[in-house]
Amino acid sequence: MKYAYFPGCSLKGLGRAYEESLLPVMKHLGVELEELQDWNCCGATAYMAIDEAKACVLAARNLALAQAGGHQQLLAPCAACYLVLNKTKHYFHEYPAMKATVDRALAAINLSYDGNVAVRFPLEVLLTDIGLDALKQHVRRPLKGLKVAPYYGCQVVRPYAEFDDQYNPTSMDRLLEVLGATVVRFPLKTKCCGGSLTGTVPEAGIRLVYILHNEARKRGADCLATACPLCQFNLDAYHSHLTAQYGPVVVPAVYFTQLLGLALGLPAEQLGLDRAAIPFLWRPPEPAPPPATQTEPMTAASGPKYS
Amino acid sequence: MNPVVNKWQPRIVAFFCNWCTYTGADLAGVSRLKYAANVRIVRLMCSGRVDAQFIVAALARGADGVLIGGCHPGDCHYAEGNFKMLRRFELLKRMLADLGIEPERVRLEWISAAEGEKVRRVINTMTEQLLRLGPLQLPQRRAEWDRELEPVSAATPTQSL
Amino acid sequence: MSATNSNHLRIGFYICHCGHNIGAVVDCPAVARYVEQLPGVVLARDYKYMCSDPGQELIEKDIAEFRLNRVVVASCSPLLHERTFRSAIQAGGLNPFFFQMVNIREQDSWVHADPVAATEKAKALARAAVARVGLHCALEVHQMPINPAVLIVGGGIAGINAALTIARAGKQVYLVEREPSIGGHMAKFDKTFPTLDCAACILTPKMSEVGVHPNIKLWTYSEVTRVEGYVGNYQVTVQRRPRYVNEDLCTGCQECIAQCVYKEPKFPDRFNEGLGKRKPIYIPFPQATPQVVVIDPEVCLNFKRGQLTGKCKQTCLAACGERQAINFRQQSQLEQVQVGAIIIATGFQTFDARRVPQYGYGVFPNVYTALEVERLVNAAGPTAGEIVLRDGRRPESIGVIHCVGSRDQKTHAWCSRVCCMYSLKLAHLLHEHSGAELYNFYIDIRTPGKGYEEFYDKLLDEGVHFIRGRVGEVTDWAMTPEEENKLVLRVEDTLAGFVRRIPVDMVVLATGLEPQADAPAVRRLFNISCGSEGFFLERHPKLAPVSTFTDGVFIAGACQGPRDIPDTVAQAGAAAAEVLALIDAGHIEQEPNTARVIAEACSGCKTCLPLCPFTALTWDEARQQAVVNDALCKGCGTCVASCPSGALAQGLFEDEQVFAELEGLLNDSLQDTAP
Amino acid sequence: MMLVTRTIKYDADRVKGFGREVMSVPGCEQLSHCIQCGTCSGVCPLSIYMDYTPRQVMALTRADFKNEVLRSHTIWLCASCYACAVECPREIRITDIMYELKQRAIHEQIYPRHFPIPVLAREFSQMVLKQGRITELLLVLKLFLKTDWRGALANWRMGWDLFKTGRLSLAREHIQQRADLERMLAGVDGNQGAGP
Repeated sequence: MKYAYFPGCSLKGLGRAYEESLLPVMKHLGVELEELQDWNCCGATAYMAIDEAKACVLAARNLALAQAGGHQQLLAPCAACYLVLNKTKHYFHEYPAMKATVDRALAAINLSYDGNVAVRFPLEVLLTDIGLDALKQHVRRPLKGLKVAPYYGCQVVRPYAEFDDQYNPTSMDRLLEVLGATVVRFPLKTKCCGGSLTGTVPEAGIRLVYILHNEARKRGADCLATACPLCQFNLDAYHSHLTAQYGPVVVPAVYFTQLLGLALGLPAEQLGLDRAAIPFLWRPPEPAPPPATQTEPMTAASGPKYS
Repeated sequence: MNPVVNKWQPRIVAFFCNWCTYTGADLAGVSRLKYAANVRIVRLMCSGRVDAQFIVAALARGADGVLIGGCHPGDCHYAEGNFKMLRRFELLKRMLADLGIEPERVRLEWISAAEGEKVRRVINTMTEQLLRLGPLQLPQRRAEWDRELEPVSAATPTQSL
Repeated sequence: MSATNSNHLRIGFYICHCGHNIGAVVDCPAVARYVEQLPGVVLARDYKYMCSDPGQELIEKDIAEFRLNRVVVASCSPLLHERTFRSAIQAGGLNPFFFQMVNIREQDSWVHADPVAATEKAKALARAAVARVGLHCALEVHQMPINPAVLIVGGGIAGINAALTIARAGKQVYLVEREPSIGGHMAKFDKTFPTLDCAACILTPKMSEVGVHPNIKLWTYSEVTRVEGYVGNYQVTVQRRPRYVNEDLCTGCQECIAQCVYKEPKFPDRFNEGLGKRKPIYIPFPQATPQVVVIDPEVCLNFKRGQLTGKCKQTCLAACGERQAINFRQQSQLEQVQVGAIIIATGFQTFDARRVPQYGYGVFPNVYTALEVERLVNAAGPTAGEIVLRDGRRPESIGVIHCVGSRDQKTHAWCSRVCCMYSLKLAHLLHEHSGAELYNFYIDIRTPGKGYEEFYDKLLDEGVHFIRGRVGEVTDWAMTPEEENKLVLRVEDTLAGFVRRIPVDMVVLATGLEPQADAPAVRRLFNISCGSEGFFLERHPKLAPVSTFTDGVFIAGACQGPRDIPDTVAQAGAAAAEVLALIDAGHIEQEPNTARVIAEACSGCKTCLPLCPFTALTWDEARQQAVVNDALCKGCGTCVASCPSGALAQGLFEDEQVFAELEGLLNDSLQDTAP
Repeated sequence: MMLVTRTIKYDADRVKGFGREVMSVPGCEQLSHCIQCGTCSGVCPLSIYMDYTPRQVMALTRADFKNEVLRSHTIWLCASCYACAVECPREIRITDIMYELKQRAIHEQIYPRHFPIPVLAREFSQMVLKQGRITELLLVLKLFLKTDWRGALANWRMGWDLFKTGRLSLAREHIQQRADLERMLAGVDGNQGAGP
């Protein structure tokens, strides 16, 4: 399996732990990712607010680059990139005027896009292209005893995702169950993390983060599993703000790819787990039959106790 | 585009069955849906009544396209008249193709009494298609053929289609 | 062509303005002026309303004064007024078929915005009719006898009412119901709005009357499987499913139920929306008609996967004793009947609340559908009318969410029409039975009915809260201590202008009405149409609301669209009246559009014989030619179009007439000479 | 003393045609079908902070109250979570309408000075335009400089965390073909839908 890979700006910056866990996991599963040559920022939500046409053209350049590289599939692990690339695709097909604008702009730099490159999300690839049954064969160290609150955030499933239900997505739930974790019922799984409002309007944005943390704690989760660099950042980096306003924050936020890596038996230090401000110290128990080539530095099976 | 070509409007003759498509066209009217004024509808009791001669006659008299509308398969008021039309239609299409008439000019659509919107869509798309294809001009072409055949026709008088 | 014999023709042409309907788009006087100079036309008039009495009289007068022998009227669809004008022409002393109608409203002025194009089209259509009408022949209407028996499909309040009306008029009625008892949805309701009379109290007498009426043959647990024939003469096949109890022998004593090896009811009770339990042998509800028990082979110990095993002690047999009503070997049975007309009253089903996942039906036990609540508040229901929730609690606060599955592009775009009123009714009943605080969440309150607005006012006075806002979600996560262990509704109170979170113990979803799941199959069976939303299509939304496009098949009640009980009963009455009018006429007039064989042209190739689905074409051995049986021919013309020798012709649609129509449509050379 | 304000709106307060103009933009067509049910506000996580609820913004837009809408905080508080668009019973793409309104407000420069959200959007787009990619630290620094420099100080703790965990990088991200971007976007008519 081979995909063009569009990391996006966040996976090179604040969300680098996502990339650091995604790449080895995919490699381990035999998925080949080829980073798009000279990709540019997708434009994200901010650019849409300035100029929709330009935003679409910017995003379309990446789709055109993928097409030029002979790719049919473009993997976009960042939720915002995934949404913007998909939205561009939809606009391209829905509005002839927008298609004309994009065609013209791309022609100026000798690129073209015929509307065919599929934009894919890692969860979708794992569940539909690889399949849970196949994944199960790869699980070396099941996440036994780990209670996870699956947190999808907004833009993974809304409004364009076709691989999961918009109201009650379950792809991450099913993945985590295969990995051996206990999935807690988390009714806030698709609620907003505050996005960039945590920085721009903290009284509103940080309260949204608090609500997520509070509910995860009440449901007894050991960690929140995220699929978006901005969600993970908001849930993790604002812990001192949250502590000051609402009391201590205890539920670490990790990328689902990090949990997947642990379950596949990849070394913890290679999954970017040390990049979180709220430490996630839990490690899966050692597998029973001993291919004990690697020993974990952390004490196993003694995860933090939460109340 | 050539302004003269732009001004030309195709003429479509539509044979609609009384129970489904003609009623669907009435519904389009009641719903005030707007569509191209290029179509002239002939009411028949069933699409099964559409004689191949009717289609050829319409083209021969200057129609640029012919649309046949019947009930959806299984819905025919007379059980299976629409299937009979379908059989005839397949044969006719091949014949028209042999005569050099583009297949898009003759179209068969299943449109129910509830599908006013489909009446609108089909007529509009067919009008656009015919605009792209340009005029058929069968009467003029026939006149030309007649002229070519004039020496022969001295012996055998040509008959109209 | 058409002009060849135009010398003797005296055609009168009339174009109708239909107020502004046609006149605002089509230049009617110009069309009249244009037609006036066509060959054979002796006069052309435009008039405001041709279908009005003065309009018709105008035609009658002109026929006499100008010795007209053909008439063309350009107005609305022939499906609407062809009969009207034929009568006028007949009154003027002409054969009614010396007439052609031009549709310039539904198929011209209403669908085109450009007056020039619309007027040109009207001219072409008029030209075609003028060309055609010259070739019309004098025809006679045939009369066919009609079978006075009537089939009614569906035993809800619509079917019951129609059946009683027709039976009281002395006609034989066959009433077919799928469930083991008639009564339909209404039998499940507790009270009816706005009068709050008990549904059972007003329905039960009618159900009993159906059960005992000598003119009604009631087949419950049965379905129509085949319909053949045509208006006046339908052959219908009804399949009767085995209930494993002989209806004629069962007295309804229900001792078998008491003696069943299952001491306690164990299986979900459909009639109670799964809220109660029943045994494998049961009677659907106390007032069921007929009062005959049913055995469910899916759960009865005597069956396994529907197959008889005889593994049970069969205590029911002993309980029934010498009545011997129980028969485990009963088989499905087919009944054949002949009827002249059919009324379809198959009703509706309620929207599946699981399709709106944000309201948590099926996830949170205390989220109910409205139909479940009907059973919950019913004294004969599973809780004897006590408001006890699935988790055993008694609610202190209840939220009723309107428009679930209605007015929503993602589910059903239509307003289900009854939900506002039944929500008010349930709010009233829940309040009365539990004393709980009631919240109604609505988009718009729609109470257009006699006494409906007054009922709304009564609810306001009772202190029920009305919050105008569509609920965003029903959830179980708490923000405040008072929200703990509650269902929380997040909603914009649009009239107050802010968002609220409202904790309640119970949520009622006012699910909308939708077509029955098998409506498409039923539609095919009876050869009628469905609208795009799936309800059965009436012949005309205003003027023929209970007729269909198939003569002799009528529709009544919610199978045609959401409606409440008073409207359903009124429609059932209307359908019954239509049927009686049809039957009492004694015969049916048949359009003279049947096929005929032109004997001298028939080569005897037999191509046409297998084409006729009505077996109207037969082979005359003696003459070696095809023959048309006029009584069987339905007038589709399929054989006519297929005859390789041109030896078949169809009344009203003769080949020459169609050719003339095409010539007229397309020959616009006359355009240049038009003023 | 009680301060009172008049809230009546005169017809002169409308900018006639504004609603139609917005509804002609791709993605915003469905607005004409709004039935004011309030589902958007009911599901919006930020509606509780807004001066007008999303439903009210829909009503104001449709009724041509351009100044009220473009000056509202609501459009800037939208976090683009698309909950409203997914839930709307009339399939109105409310999020896209919010984008359209933001574009117009930025284009006409009618938003509160030092209001960080439009500044962030502008800085973001300029950085993308120049570099092709975003360097998050630089973006945040610029934002604080242009809106509230004290905010930077209040967030020192977070900065330290990020630095410590290796997530802050000062290396400036950019693409190689920077000239391409300019050429590509030169032909794109910015703010196609925006009015004068």
